Parts: sequence; structure tokens; C-alpha cells
Amino acid sequence: MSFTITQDGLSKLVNEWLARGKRVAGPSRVKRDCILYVPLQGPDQLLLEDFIRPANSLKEFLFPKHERLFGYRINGNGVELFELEPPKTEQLLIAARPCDAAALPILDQVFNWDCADEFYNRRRQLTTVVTLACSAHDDACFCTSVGLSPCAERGSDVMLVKLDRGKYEVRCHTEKGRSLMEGRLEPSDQVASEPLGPEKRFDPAEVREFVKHNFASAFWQSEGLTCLGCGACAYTCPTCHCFDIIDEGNANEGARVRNWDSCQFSMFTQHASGHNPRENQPARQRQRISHKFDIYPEKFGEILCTGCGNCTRNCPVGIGALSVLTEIGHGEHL
Amino acid sequence: MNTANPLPQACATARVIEALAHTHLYDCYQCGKCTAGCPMAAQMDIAPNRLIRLLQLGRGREALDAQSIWQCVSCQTCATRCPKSVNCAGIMDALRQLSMEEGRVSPAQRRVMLFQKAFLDNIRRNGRLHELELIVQFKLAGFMHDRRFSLLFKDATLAPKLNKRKKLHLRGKKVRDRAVLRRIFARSMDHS
Amino acid sequence: MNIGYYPGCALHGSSDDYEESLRACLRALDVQLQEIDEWICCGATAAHALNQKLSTALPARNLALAERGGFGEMLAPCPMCSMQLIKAQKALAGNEGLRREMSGIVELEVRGTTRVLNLIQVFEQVGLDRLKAALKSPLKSLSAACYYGCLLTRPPDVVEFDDCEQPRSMEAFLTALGAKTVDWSYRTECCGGGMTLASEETVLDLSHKILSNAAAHGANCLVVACPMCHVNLDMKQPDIERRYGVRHGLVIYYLSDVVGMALGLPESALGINRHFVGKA
Amino acid sequence: MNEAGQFEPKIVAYVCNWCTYLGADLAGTTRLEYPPNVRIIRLPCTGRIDFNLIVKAFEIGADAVLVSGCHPGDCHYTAGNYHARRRWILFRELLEALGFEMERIHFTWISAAEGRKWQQVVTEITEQTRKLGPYKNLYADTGNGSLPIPEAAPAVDQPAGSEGSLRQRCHQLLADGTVKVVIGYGTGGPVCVTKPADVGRLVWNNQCSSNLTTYLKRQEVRKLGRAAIVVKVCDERALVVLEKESQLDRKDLHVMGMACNGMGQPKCATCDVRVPRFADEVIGEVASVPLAGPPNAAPRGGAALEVLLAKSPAERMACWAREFERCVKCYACRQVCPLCYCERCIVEKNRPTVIDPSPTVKGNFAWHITRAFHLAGRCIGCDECTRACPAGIDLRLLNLSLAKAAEEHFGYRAGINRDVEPLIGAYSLQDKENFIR
Amino acid sequence: MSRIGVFICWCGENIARTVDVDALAQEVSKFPGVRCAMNYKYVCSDPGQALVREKIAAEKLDAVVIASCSPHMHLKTFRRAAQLAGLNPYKVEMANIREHCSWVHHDRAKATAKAASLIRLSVEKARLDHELQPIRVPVTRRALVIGGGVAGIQAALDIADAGYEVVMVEREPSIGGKMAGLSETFPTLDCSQCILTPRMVEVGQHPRIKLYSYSEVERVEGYIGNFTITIRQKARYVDISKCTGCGDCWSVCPLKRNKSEFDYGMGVRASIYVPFPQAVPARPVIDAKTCAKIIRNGCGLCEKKCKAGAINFQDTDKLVEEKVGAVVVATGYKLYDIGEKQDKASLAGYGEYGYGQYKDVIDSLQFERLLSASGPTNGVLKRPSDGAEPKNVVFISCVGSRDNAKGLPYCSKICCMYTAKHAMLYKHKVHDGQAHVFYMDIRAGGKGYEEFVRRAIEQDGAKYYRGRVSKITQEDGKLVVRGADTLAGVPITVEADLVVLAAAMRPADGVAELAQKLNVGYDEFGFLLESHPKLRPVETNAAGVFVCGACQAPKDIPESVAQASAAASKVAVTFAADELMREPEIAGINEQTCVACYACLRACPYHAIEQAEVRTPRGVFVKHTARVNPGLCMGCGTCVAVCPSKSADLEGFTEQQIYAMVESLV
Repeated sequence: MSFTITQDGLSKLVNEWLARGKRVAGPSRVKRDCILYVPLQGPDQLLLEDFIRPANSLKEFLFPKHERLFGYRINGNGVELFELEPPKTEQLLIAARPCDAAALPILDQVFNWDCADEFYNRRRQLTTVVTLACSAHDDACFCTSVGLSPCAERGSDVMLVKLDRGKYEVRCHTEKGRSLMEGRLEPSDQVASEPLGPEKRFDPAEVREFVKHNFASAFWQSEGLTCLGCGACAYTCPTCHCFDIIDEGNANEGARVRNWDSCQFSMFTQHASGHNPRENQPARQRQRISHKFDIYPEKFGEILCTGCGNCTRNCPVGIGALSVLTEIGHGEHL
Repeated sequence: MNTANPLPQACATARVIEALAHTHLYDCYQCGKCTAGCPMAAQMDIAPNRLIRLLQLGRGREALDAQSIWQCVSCQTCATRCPKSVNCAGIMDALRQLSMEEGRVSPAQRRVMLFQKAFLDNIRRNGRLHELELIVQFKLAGFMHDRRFSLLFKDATLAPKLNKRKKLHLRGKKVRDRAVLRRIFARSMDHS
Repeated sequence: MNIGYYPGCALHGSSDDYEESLRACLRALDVQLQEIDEWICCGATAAHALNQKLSTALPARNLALAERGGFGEMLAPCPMCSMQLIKAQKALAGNEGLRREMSGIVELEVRGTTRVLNLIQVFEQVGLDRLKAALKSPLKSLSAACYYGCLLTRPPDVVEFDDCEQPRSMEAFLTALGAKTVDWSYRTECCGGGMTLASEETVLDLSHKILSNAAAHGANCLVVACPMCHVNLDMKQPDIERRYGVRHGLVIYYLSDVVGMALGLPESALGINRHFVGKA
Repeated sequence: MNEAGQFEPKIVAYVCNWCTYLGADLAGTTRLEYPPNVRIIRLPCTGRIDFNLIVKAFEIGADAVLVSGCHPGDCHYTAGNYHARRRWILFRELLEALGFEMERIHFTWISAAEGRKWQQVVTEITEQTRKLGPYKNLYADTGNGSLPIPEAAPAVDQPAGSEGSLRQRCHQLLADGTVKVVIGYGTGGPVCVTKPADVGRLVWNNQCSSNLTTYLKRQEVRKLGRAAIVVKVCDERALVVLEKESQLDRKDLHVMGMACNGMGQPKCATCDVRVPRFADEVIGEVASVPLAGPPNAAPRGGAALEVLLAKSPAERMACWAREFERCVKCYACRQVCPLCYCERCIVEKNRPTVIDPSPTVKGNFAWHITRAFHLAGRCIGCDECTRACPAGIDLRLLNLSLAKAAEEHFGYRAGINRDVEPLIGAYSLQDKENFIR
Repeated sequence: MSRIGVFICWCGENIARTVDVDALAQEVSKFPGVRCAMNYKYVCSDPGQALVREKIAAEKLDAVVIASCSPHMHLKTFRRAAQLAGLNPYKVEMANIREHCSWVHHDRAKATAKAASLIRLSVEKARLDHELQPIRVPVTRRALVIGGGVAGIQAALDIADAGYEVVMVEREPSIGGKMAGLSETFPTLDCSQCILTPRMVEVGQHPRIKLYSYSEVERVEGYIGNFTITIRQKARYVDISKCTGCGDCWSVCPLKRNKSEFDYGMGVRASIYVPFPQAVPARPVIDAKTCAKIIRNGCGLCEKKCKAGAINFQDTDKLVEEKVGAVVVATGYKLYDIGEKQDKASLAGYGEYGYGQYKDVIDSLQFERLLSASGPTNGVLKRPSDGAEPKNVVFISCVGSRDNAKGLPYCSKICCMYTAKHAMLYKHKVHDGQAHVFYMDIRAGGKGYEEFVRRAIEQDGAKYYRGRVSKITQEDGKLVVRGADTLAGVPITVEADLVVLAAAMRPADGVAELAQKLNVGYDEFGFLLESHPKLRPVETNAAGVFVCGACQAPKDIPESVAQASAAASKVAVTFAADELMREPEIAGINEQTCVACYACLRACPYHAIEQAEVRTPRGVFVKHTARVNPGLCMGCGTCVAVCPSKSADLEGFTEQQIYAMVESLV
């Protein structure tokens, strides 16, 4: 016994949310070969078939690239602070990929670790995630190597699995998911076949082991050499969550803001003295891999990566994490 | 303050002359080099630099009445050597044209104008110059003007010498399409 | 080498000896002249004296005819004609509005692309060394004063030929052909030009000065390249003698006469016998 | 708004201290009244006024900006205004391409004796701007404009055997020690081969479209010692610009030029020079393609630029606002560009904050204006920035509009001629402009 | 938080009439960083300045903003006042609320609001002012004088007499310049050599003047106070230390028929020669172009004859370096070449006067040589063609000058005077001779000049015709000069035995190249550009480089000498302090972020930026960088605008200040 929904059912859902002034975001073809999660103006913009995954991640809708924390006003020689109006629009993230949805619980942990980030949590409560199981993968995907699969339920309220043209099997995992799908489903006996994911590319435990003992090894020197130090991998990664806080404003008023940051930038660990513990790109590559496969697991017991492959696809010089990880897997360097 | 021309209001003649000769006669600083180099200056009543000075002062009428504009042989020396590149030769041409059009040609120099007019009539009719016809027409026009018989038959002795050297051509080769000449002359007469 | 040929009224009138001379001389140097069909008078002094627009229209008509005939270059042996033609050609080439207006007046489309040459420039195109090669009888007897007249080199910014104050292009030819040239001061002084009939005493006065200066510097003949100068210096020598009591007795050769003689052509073929002042 | 409900425009004027400031003083001493909307900022010379100041003025809400200084020839420092003139000729083209309302930007020469002209200029600008109204749609996404998508050229495979001979040559170079490292193309992306045995990792196929010269600025690669670098025709022009800007010395670089049949990128559609000209050695020949125009002109904008420039300013601004909305400021466009070699980029400096580091619309516009103008007269059209941008923004168009301007105004093309002086930082007395009053 | 004091001036009622100063003071006191704000009737007056000084001490202010008139009026005044109160003078800013506000806006509310906004700008700037100290540049108290004419001699002597060492570089074998070749000088007709030779000897013997004759300036590096001059000593083939000047060599030299440059071709000289008897140094030089020994290893008589063994045919050019603190350019003039060939495309020659074709048509300097007692004709006037005494001499002025068609529209200023002098001297030498002068206007504005010209006309009977000459022709031995007289309006023909052309004055050859070496501007005719025609006539826009004499513009001897002394005084001013003080508002480059692309180096109009290297204290090379030379930088800021990484910044107008000002306008 399974429940299904048709494509126009989904369109009706999107229209209803939009009509109620809520925000709906999903994969959309922005340009010929550029698919991104963007807020949708209408269901026609929603893309459901013939694409692997968008180039960005859901992170933007929960932990936005730029957020104003609080405002200040300068009068005379004093400063007056004022709170900013918190976000309150509900948002529906529809047709998200499982590797994106799986990242949300990971972010939940880090944003509620030593200090509960109210901005993040408020958005998290307002969010409902409807994932769409992958029907295909390319050689950048490696979700199976990090314990996920093309139809992993982690982090999703509702999962859609494609049956045939225009019909999807619906699996509700959470209360929120069920209330969302209330009255939209028809029972049917069709059960979607489990799509098979990419085969395993490396063993994360092996990587963790390698990283622990090869801090100073020449491996990083050769692997990280061609990295140019841009932020494309970090900013499109569903799990990277580093940020930088600065004040922005003019002579009279301004705000304290939080922007994304990336460990790959040369200024990331620049000390006021001018010294930089990670002064070259291989060191930063090493930091990225070890934070995801060693430091984060040690603290939260999970790998800080959902194997979506965005870093490899978006890297201008084609490194991303996968090539390094597979290289470690080959083991000649042990 | 408005920027009216501080010099005395340039008279109409000066402006017309400048247009015809495509030159700026106010550039002239009266250095006298045109008069110095002019082969005819000694016989002239008003020397070239004086003519330009009269135009600068707005006294165009006296310039048009001058005999000197008809004594000028158009040898271009003045325009070639002028330090201020004023087209003095062009000014003389323009003065002659205006003087003829306003009928102010000085009687003493009328013969030159009559010769030029006869020359133009000749080529308007034939397209190319017929020397014999020109001589006859000029002699008659000259005689009508000053009734002097001496000039009428002055070069009579020349004719046989020319004939001996086969230089006397009774009938020159005419241009086939002569009507176009009349139309060209007509179109050139109106001052557009 | 063949180029367009604009004879001008003088060369078909009383100065046809000049045409005879230059045709003979150029034929000897195998330069073919193709006369411009239906050419008309360039207006000479009369046009630019009495009507500026006409003084541009008449040459414009001739330039249009040359362009229609497909002539890139055109010989105009008379400096008055060549100056008027070049002046019109430069004005037309530089002014779109003038081109339209003149094309209307002369009823032919004119672009001002034809290059007008004087006789010396044609000889320069033939080249000194070709002349030297074809030299048959060097002109040892001549002590020539080269007389350019006023319009061959003036106005300099229009004509742009040789130097307007100290021209030496004819001397180059004459020395190459074995003649002796005289260094005198009246090379570019005016001979009276078109005033031959209109005001004879002007011509006599100016020509007398020229002939005296040439004689004073030991010249036994003058070489000219202009029909009007030739008339004033040659035909009027008897009148000068009557008026000033000086018999100059200087032979006035055309440049093509001396070049022809150097090439060995007989005097009769060059029309030298038709000059007024013969060899003493 | 003033009490009468009439709009009072805010006008920022950058003026030079020796001429226009004294001109304004003279307007004062001769009591020439003019509206009080202008705010004068005194600078030593127009040469000192850089383009970021104009952008910053609009950012803080100016409705019009005036830049004024000495007439050419009068500059107290002999050449400041000539530098400024050349800078504005190019910068106006960039602002035009971005859809700024050009009638809000004014350039004038006002001498110390032209008090009256200062009064007229300020009065005219105030009235004109009052009619235009406040600059509301600065950076506003007003319409649904979308930038045209560049058409790629068909992917063609490379001359046969060149991959083999490349490997063989590199093996030889590494073996006899002429070079310590070969920067070449690998299967996934660029590779740095240091050992002769690894030359097998080098490939040459129609995926090698990235510009490897960007590695010449990396400290890590420089430390490896003398390098051999694989370049295509569009890449090698960067070497000319870098050499002119004293960033590299051809002696300690071995350039291996690859004859290229095109990599299927938009730039390949208009590329007519397939064989590198400045390389130390060239591998592979190509059927000689007739030289249409001057060698390998920066793709003259192609259709995309014409379509952009054909739009109205408001539409253009809307297009760019929509595009920049997606920019996350990952700076991939900066890192892949061989000519962006500053260790500390201007955007990483905050005293003063010339460019807002936040990925807001204001911060993104300021960043992309600065990046594009820093490449004025330098960009060689290798299109790496567009290829690397994860948000799919067609950054090429900004550089192409400046490349077109450099060619039209100064007949200058980056990276073609080795002994031509760089465009920015030099000036000519004959620079033509028709917009400075 | 900074403690800024704002002083709003009423300027009597120039400001107070339209700006509500009290409300303004209230509003300003609330600006961030403002410690106190007050207004006063005349802040620039003594009591006003006293108020400022007192407030600085009382409120311990660290910056001051004066809201009053234009900084061009009183910035220096208030900076001095602040300095007296112990505040660094560069922490003082001015807000121009008079010329830019109260005088031009009559609406009281708007004017007050604008004044507040202008003050806010200055407060933002003052808050970020740095404490600057004037730049001290060491001064080498030696001066270089280029050119040994009367101007160079006067400048060198003045500077040397002021106690400083002078290096004089003269291109010709001897100093003296054009004046040495003149006969007598107007208006006093005193003999040129008699008044010049003593000064030349003084230069030759002055302990503090080092003379490089027959030498040229090869290269100039450095900046005011620290120039390094490379001088090329041209090969003289005579060792002037050994030579006693006895004259045996030039008397024995067989090649006597070379044209003498000193006599402008009027006389001849041997291949080894001293230009003129009173030469300083009175030592010969061998003309390598004509000496048989040098050309084809023949002759060599002079070497055999020389008892002092001073002749050395293997002599070569030598390069010498001199360190100087200031440069005086006194390269003088040359006459316009009247013949056909011109050295500049924009000039045309005078074919119509037959100069170069007729021997008896000469220019004014050649006539001077004929008049001069030490000239080729020993002062007896003989015309060059046949040596006869000319009975009729025609002088033509404005040959080349005031002639747009020939390319020199300017007036050469001295020809009217020396033409009158020529007419007078000619009369004194040839009593029955007749001078004819063709002139356009007589320019005789100096002291006693007009009377001098009238004397030439009234007493010495020179005939003056007001008109140019069109042509000179040669007719049976006589030069027929065809001129005109526009006063009578008639052509004038004069038969002359000799014609003297008063040619135009042009700067000496090679001045353009020298100007480029010194980074000094020059105009379209090649005359050097003074810093300001009226206020700074002898200075140039290159600090430490001064000009005097005819190289700057046509001028006569009195003016050249006056300018020479002016230049000398400017040099003395430069050397007055043992260190040069320069405004500290100059550029500086942050060598950490500079990537050495050198866009600034190419853009700097003063070549004040050079390539440099950053090294660790132990000398290990770190990186290349650009570096500003504080001595040369004039503070224009062009480098700041072209620097992509914003490493360059300009003190007094730092980036932080400008952006803070703009952002305060929000």
C-alpha cells in the first residue's frame, strides 16, 4: 500500500503556498547549463526531471549568505543598538535532493552546539523539506561512500520517488510532512523501485585514519598544489558552515552582519601580526578534508559531508574533495 | 558683457569679399610685403595693402573704385609671400567681380574689363577661345568705349607676321555641345 | 606610358607651335597623349577676374570629362590652365558640398580625382637617365636662362611643384642635356600674362626687365614652359625694342624645343622656325 | 524633499584643488548665486579621483556626481587631468554597459578663472537632476530582463599526436633539468608534474579550456622552481600583459605553445589564430586559418554584447541586478584570472571599506565594477571568469564592453603587441572625448 | 574617541549674515568626535587665534576644524597658530562656509544646513588626520650652470660669490656665448668684449667655479638637493693642463681655410684653433672633422711644434660625474636659419631673400662679426663678396619673427634695437654710407632705448621705411631690394651693396633633449616653460631647476643678466637651510600589499617612484615593490588612483579620509 501524487498535485501545492504569501524554493533551470535552488515565482519554474542536482545547496535558505544580526545608530559620541525584525515567512523546500536534506540535521547540530543560533533555529522551524529521490548520478556523486543513498530519508519531511512520467510515490517521514501532504495523496499499489546509487569510492574511516597521522605528509603538497583558493567548493557545499562577522554601515548607522566565509581563502586564518598558520593552499586543502572527515566526526560523531559532489563540479580546476579522498583511498601513501 | 566685435562694424563689402576669396582679411597686419612684391604696385593708385586696409576700415566703396584692381596681373606673388597667409590675390579677384557687378569700373581701366568680358563671351559661344573673333570683338568694344582710332588698328601689322608663321587660325575647332556652356554660364551668374 | 592631354585654347590658337613641339618631343620619348574629348576653355584670367563660381565651374567641367575618360593623370602644358585645374581639383576633393554643386552646374559627376601635371612633371616621370640615354646632340651652344613664370610654381599650397622662390627643376634637365644654365634672379617674376592685348605697355615693361636681367647674366636664350610667357617674351621683343631701344635678340625656346633638339629632332619638326626671334 | 514638497537632489562634486576649487571660490567672491545642493570634496588633482569614488557616491545616495578639474595643459602637476580623461573615457563605457543613468554623471574642466562656468554647471546639474528625480532604481531589478546566453562553438578534437609529443617533450625537459615543474592539463583539471615519470598524467584534448597562466602568480608553484607551461593562443596573451606589468620574466619560464582547434567555448567561435606566437616552442600544426582581422582580436563582444547594449539602461541595470543577486562572492572569478595577482585584493581591505565584502546587491555591484575596471585594457578575453562562476553569471560581457571601448577609442588590444605601453596609467595628448564640458 | 575643536567664524557678517552661526555651533557640537564647537566674530584675527590656542590647551584637543573661508586664504595661518599651541599643524582642517556657502546661497535655512554638512566633512577628515613632520632632504650646496653665455656667467659668479661651489658646463671650446661675438652693445654702445672679458676671466679664475668647457650634460638623475649630473667632456685633443696657450700650434697648422663657427662663416680658422683671442680657457681645440692627422694620419706638425707636449691625437670623450643641489639652465639662443632647409617641420625658410645664394646677404650676427674689432675684417667694414666698402646697406627686421607662414609668430624683442645700433655703427664706420631700414614696428621699450633709436634716425640719418621686403634680386652687381612703405602706400626699391637680415631668435640647438633630461617643460618653439610667467619667472615645475636668459624667451642682455641674478638668488634660497623642508603631504606605498606592477611608476608625472626590493634585516630578498622618493613627490595622488591593490596612499588626502567624508554625506 503506497501513496502517490501527480505533478499537478505538486504544482497545486506550490501555488497554494505562494498564494498564502509563503516562500517556495526548489531546483530551477536559471540558464542553459546552470540549475540552482532558487525561490520560485510559480510551479512552472520548478524542475523535476533530467538533471543530477543543482549547483548550490539548501544551506542558503537556512543559513543565508548574508544576514543582519542587529543594527546600530551613532548619535553624538554614543552608540544605540536596536534589534532587527526576525524572519517569519514559512518556506517550503520542494524537490530537494536527499544529500541536501541530509545536510540539515548536520547543520542543526553545529548551530545548536555551544550556543543555539536563534536565527538558524527560527528558520529551521519555519521550513518544510520535500525531497525528490535521485534517479541518476554522475561520477562526482559519492553519497553512498558517506553512508547515504539516492533515497536517504535523513532530514526530509516528505520523500517523493519517481514512478513514471508525472507520478511520484510519497513517503512521509515526519509529522510536518504528513500534515503537509494531508488530503493530497491517492492510495496505489505501485511501489517505486529503489534507484541504485554510485558504488563506494572510499572508506571514510580509512580517510579519517590517514588524516590523523599524515598532518605533515607530502601528500597534501602534491594534491593541493593546483587549488586556486577560491570559495566555490565551500559556498556550494551543503554542510560547510563557516562565517565571518563584520560591521557594515556609514557615518550615521549600520548593522553587524554575518557573511559566509571559507577556510580556502588566504585571509581566513590571517593573524593581526601578519602571520598565517596556513600560509599556502595545500595546508588549507588539508584543513578542509580533516575538518570534514576527522575533526567534526570526533566532536559530533558524523561526517561533515553528504557526498553531493558539488565541490568537484563547481571547482574551477576540478579538484573538490572527491579527487583527494579517492587518492587517499588508493593507499600508496600510507 | 556681450562679445560684440570691438572693431568698427565690418562693412558688407568686406564680408562678401572674405566669402568669395575664402580668406580672413582682418588677419592682415599691414606689413606691406604684398605691395613690396607686386610688379604693378608702382603704377597703382591704391597699393594692395592699402586696398585691404580700406576694406578693414569698412570703406569698401573706395576700394571698388580703385584703378589698381584692373592693373593687377594676377601673378599670385602677394598671396604666396604674405606672412599672415591672407589670400590677397583672391581679394583682388573678388574686388574686380564686385566692381564689375556694381558697375563701378574706373574709366581709365575699362579696357581691361572689356577684354575680360569679351573673352568670357567668346568662350560662352564657342566653348574654346577663337583668338581672331576675340580680337575683333575687343577692338570694337574698346573703340565704342573711348573712340580712339589708334588702338583700333594698332596691331594690324602683326597679322601678316602671324599668318606667315601659320599662327592665324580663321576658324578654330568648335566644341560639339555648345549649349551646355550657356547653361553653365547662366548657373554661374546667379549668386547662390 | 600614355596620359590624358588637355591642350588649352592657346595651344590650339596662336601658340600651336608649342603643341607641335611638345607632341614631337614626347612622341620621341614614346609618351602617348590622349586629348580629352570635348574639353573647354579653363576660363584663364577672365573667369577668376570676373566670376569666382565660373572660375571653378569651367575647370570642373574639364575634370569631369577627364574622369569620364578614365584618365588618372592629365598633362596641361599651359601653367594658367594647370593652376586653375589643380585649384579646382583640390577644392572639389576636399568639399562634398562643392562636388555636389559643381556636378549640378557642369551636368557631369565630378569627384576631383584626376592629377594634373605640367610639362616638367611629365619629363620628370620619363626620368633624367632615360633622357640622358636618348641624348643625341648635347646643347653645347646654349647658355640658357630658365624662366618659370609666375603660375608654374604658385600659389605653392595649391600647385605644390618645385620651390616657389628658387625653382631649379628645368636647370636639372638642361645641364643633363649638356646646356649651360645661368644663375639669374628673375626666374619667377611675372611677364604680364594675359595682359598682352588688354594693356600692352604692362607686358612690355615687365618682359623688358626679364630679358635685361637674363642678358645681364650672360644668357643667350631663355627656356620657358608657358605659351603666354612665350608670346610676351618672343612676339613682343620687336615692340620692346621699339619702346626701350634695346635689341635683346634672345631666342625664346620652349622646354620641349630644347629637349627635342637634344634628342636630335630637326628644328622644323619642333616648330622652332615659327618663333618671332630666330637665332642670330 | 524640502518644505515646498519639491525634490532636492543631492549632488557630490569631486574637484581638483588648484583649478575648480578656486573657480568655486571665485564664484563666491563675485557673489554668483547657485542652488546649495552640491557638496564639494577637495582633492589635490583629478588624477587622484579614482572610479570607486564615483560608485561610492551613488551608493550613499547621491542623485548626481560631478567630477571637475583643470583644463588639459593647465594641470598643476602637468598630467593629472590627462590620466583622468583616459580613465573616464573607459569608465563611462563600463557604467553604460551596467545601465547607469549616464545623465547623472558629469565631467567638466573648470579653471580658477571660470567662476561663472562653475555657477552655470552646478545650476544646470541641479535643475536637470531635479527633473530626473531621486536615483531610485540604482541597482534595482525592475524588469524581467535576462542576459542572452553565449553560443558555444562545436567541440572539435585536437591535432593528432600532439598529446604524445607534448608528453615526450615534457619528459625530456624534466629529465635534463631545464625545468623543475610542468604546468599542464590533467584528466580532471590542471596538474603540476615534477617527476619525468609522471608525464603520463599530462593530456591534450578538447577539455583543456582553462587558462594555466593563472598558476604563475601562485607562491606554491613559484617555489617549485623554473616552470614549463602549456598555453593555447588565448592563454599566451596573458604572458604579454604579465611581462609588461613586471610580474614574470620570460627567462625563467619555458612556454610550450599548443596548436589548438578550439575547445568548444564561446571564445573559440571568433578565434582566428590557432597557433601561439610568443611561445618558446609550438607543438602540433593546424590547418592554417586565414587571419580575418588583426590576430586573435578579443572576441569583439559577439552577439551577446550587442544584445545587452541594445537594451535600455533601466533594462540593463535590471539584468545585472538579477544576475548579481545570485553572486555568493566566492571570488572564483578573481582566483582563476591570470591578471588578478594582488596578494591582498582591494575587497579584503577595510580601512577604508571601498567595497562592501557582504554579498548584498550593493556589495556585489561594487565588486564586479571594480574587478571589470581593473581589467580595462588588460583583459585578454580567455573567459575563465565566466567558466568558473558557480552562479552562472556571464561576467565576460563587462570585460568585452571595456575591450571594445579600448579598441574603439585607442585602437588598443591587450596582450597582442609586446612593446606597447599598458593603456591605464599612461595618457596621450590626443585622447579624444566628447563628454567633458 | 578623538577630541576635535570646531571654530565657526562669522567673518564679520560675511558668514553670520546668511548662516545662523549659533544654531550651527549647537548642531556641530553633536557630531561624533567633536569635543567643543564655538563661534567667534573673526577667528583669523589675533584674539581669534588666541582663542583657538587657548581651547587647544584647555580641552586637550587632538584636531581642529576652522569653519570660515577658503583654505587657500588662511590654512597656513591656522596651521601656524595650532603649531604654537603644540598641536601638529597637519591636524588642522578648514571648512569653506564662506565662498562655497554664505556668499552663494541666500536662503538662511539651506545655507545653515549646507554649512553643517561642510563642517561634518571637515570633521570626518580631521578625525583621520595623521601627525606629519615636514620632509627633510639633505642639500648638496653645489650648483650646476649649463651654458657659459652672459647669463650663465652672471649666475655662476653670483652663486660663487655667495660662497657656494659652481660647476659650469659650456658646449663650445670657450665661454662667452653669443655676446662674445658682438661688436658693441645697445643702448650705451660700449664694446661687448670690454665688458664681458673681465667677467669671463673672473669665471676662469674663480676658486669656487669648476669650468667644463667643450662639454655637454649627458644625464641628470636625482632630485632637488641631490642631483647627480653626468658630464661628457668632448675630446679636445689638447691637454689644457699642460698647454700654455703660446699659439705655436695654430700658427704652424697648414689647414687655415676652415670656416670659423665663431665668425659664423665670415672668417676662417686653422684646424687647431682658439675661437677668439679673449677665449676662456685660452686653450686651443682640434677640429676632428678637418685635421689631416686625425682623418688620414697625415701632418701632425702641431704635435711636433708643441714644446709642452700637450697635443694628444688619441684623446677620447670622457664622462665625469658631479653631485649638485640645484641646476641653472642658461643655454641661450641661436638665430633662425634663413636658408631653405629647416630643422623643424613646422618652420619654412626665406627663399625670397636669396640668403645663402647671394654672398652679400648676411644675418645680423655675421654683420656683428664684420663690425667687431676682433672680427675677421678687424672692424673695417668689407662686404663678403668682393671686400668692397658697402655704400648702401639695407637692414631688414622681422626676418622669421612675427611671421605665421614661416612658423614663428612671436616677436624676438631685440632686433629693433640692434638694427638701430647696426645703422648707427655703420654710419660711424662709413661716413658717406647710407643705411636703409625696413621695419614694421619699432619695439624700443627699455631704458634709454627709444632715444637711442631716434638718434640713429635723426643724427645718423638712417632711412626708415615702414614695410616688409618682398624680394631681393641681384642685378648687375647690385642687390635690388624690393620693399614697400605702407605709410606712403608705395613700393620702395633700394639698390644695396650689402643686406643684413635681423633673423628671429630661437632656443639653442638641443634644448628640447636637455629639457627632457631635466624633466622641464618647453613650448612649441622650444623655449623652456617657466613655473609662472609673472610670479615665478625663473623657476620651473621641476623642483631645484631654474632657467635664465634667452633659453626661456627672447630677451636682451640687461634682462638676461637680471634673470641670471634672480636664478642665482633662488639657488641661494635653496642652499640657505642645511636641509630642505618639503610639504609632507606626499604619497607613500604599503610595501606589504604592493605587487610591483609599477602602474604608479609609469603614471607618476615627476618620476618620483622607483623600483625597489624588500629585504629582511639580514638582507634576504623578500619581494619587489614600488617606493616613493620623498624628495621628488609633489603629492598629486595619481599613483593612488591607478593602484589596483590600493597600496599607494597620499598623506593629507588618505583613502580613509576621503571615503569617510563621502560616507558622511549619506
